[in-house]
Amino acid sequence: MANVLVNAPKTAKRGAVVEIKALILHPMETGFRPGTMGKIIPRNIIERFTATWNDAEIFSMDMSPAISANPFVSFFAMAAESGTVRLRWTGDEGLVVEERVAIAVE
Amino acid sequence: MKLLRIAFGLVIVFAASWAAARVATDKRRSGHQDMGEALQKMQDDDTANPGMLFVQLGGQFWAKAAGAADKSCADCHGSAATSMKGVAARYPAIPQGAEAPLDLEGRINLCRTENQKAERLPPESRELLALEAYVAHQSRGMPIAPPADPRLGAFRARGAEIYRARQGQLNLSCAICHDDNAGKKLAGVTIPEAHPTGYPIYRLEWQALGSLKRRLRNCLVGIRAEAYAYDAPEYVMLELFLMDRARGMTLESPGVRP
Amino acid sequence: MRALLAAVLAFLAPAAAAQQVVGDAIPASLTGQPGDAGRGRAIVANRSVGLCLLCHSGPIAEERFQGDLAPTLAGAGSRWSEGQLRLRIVDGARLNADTIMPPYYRATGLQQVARNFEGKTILSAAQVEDVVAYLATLKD
Amino acid sequence: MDRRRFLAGTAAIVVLPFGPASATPEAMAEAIRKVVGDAAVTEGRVTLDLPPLIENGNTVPLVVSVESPMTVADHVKAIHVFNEKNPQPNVFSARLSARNGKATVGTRIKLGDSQKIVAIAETSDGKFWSASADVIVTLAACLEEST
Repeated sequence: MANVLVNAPKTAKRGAVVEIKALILHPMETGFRPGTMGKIIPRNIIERFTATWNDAEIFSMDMSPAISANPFVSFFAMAAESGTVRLRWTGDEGLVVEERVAIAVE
Repeated sequence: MKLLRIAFGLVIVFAASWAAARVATDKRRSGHQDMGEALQKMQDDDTANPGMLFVQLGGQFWAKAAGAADKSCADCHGSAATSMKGVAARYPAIPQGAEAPLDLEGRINLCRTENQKAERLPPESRELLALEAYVAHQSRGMPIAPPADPRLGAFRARGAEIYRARQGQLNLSCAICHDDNAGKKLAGVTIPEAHPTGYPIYRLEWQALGSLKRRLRNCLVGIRAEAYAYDAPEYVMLELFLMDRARGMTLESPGVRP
Repeated sequence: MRALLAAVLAFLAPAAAAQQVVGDAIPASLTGQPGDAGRGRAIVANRSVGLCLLCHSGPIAEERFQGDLAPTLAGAGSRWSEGQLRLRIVDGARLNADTIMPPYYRATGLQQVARNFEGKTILSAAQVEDVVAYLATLKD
Repeated sequence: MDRRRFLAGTAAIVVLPFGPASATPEAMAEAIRKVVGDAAVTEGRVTLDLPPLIENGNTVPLVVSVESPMTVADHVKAIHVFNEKNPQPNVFSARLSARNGKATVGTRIKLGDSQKIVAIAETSDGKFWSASADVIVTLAACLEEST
């Protein structure tokens, strides 16, 4: 069960700068850590987070194993027109998680 | 009816002022107060508190049918916002028809086996923690209020005994650190007063949500004592004592702790 | 009665001769040999062997975040003789039943000890001597 | 490595967010060079907000803000964060544009030990700006065994 928490305003004034915050449940296993019996736990991280607003990319972040477990990302966006913000996390073990939020611009 | 409402209003006002007066003289500290500003903010902002991921997940499990009875929690309990409000603030308690107290996770598992006809959820499993977080979250902001059930007394007294007993190769008790030396530094870490105000907690050390039981096991391992089995009654008795010791303090679940 | 005797003997056996308490001290080395102050310093500094700096502070500058539950180790060698230090490390409870100082060289009379530490002392006799030797060098 | 051992002595391997491998100030400098090339990096315009002392290195909140009008003509294109002691010097690289309105990015990072963190911003005119901060990670005391 993919589990994400996205916080963005439902409405915004045209031209306003709004904050978008996102949390995702993910271990961000570094690949440097020995587990039980001293065997290295294989790396399993989110490599990339992208955000689009009506399909135009507005933000991206390449992540390293130094990003904490259950990654948190916050960034800002200019509310130019009403539409859908699509957040996408991709990474190891074929991970693809997507979440959409609608923001109405008045 | 109107009179009743006024009376009720007055009771609320009195209760609030009584609580405020109590808080003013209450020297007890939640672990929240011992954290740096950055971690306090992480807990206080629902959109930044990683424990909220589990609360959300718990809400999904709450609505999902399980077991041979094919029933969800919601099928019997309806909206948790009303049916579960205050429950975490008064647990552990003795369920109807039972003899011994159960903690919240024990109560959830009892519901699974009795009503859902489902398997018990394993200790520290994601589903159990998520459900526990979801239920506990419904009592956030409420004062911890252990029930007056006189049958709990003996269990609570045993919990107090365990709390004060020296244990392990290091021959320390819970009380030595968390009563006698709380606020001092163990290595670089401020020793908290050990009030279970935020469980289940998102502990940064764990990088995950965990139960009070897990935390108690950490302490036992720290003093090189043999941790009780996961289903041992000692944890429930300790929790009964600790919740009584924290009576009146505000429930913060899901808490964030280092 | 025999069981009690056996238990008493078991308690005394490992270092019966060496743990002779005189006043508030154990004057003789537990091993019959003097300890090594250099090794003792390393034990004190190590948070999973000596554990000392979790509760005490001490003049070990490279170890940050020292504890403040117990008195500083600085000057310990001026305050106590080697024999006094030895008893306080071996089993401080013999001087003060309420002490929070763990018994570093006693494996009996403890409750609920973790299986992997059962029957073992926190430090070996030789390690206790090394720590005594190091603390004795900490003069004001 | 010794720094974060624990009371019961069994958790040294689990406590560290990373194993014994470690980046160095040189590796960080090299990673920065890969991003900025031969361009000069000027200190300023960037604010790196990190708690100076954190109780646990597993989750250290960090916010990078860059002074910029964030217009099409003049905006921040990228924000990169580096560290000197984790196994790898790169922490993250974020891409921004005028669409962001505000050049502020927040996340949480792992720090295996107390160390210096560097943030570098690339502006649309091809210039690089930076800020750095030192974070002290408190040593943990009572931790759990490996489970």
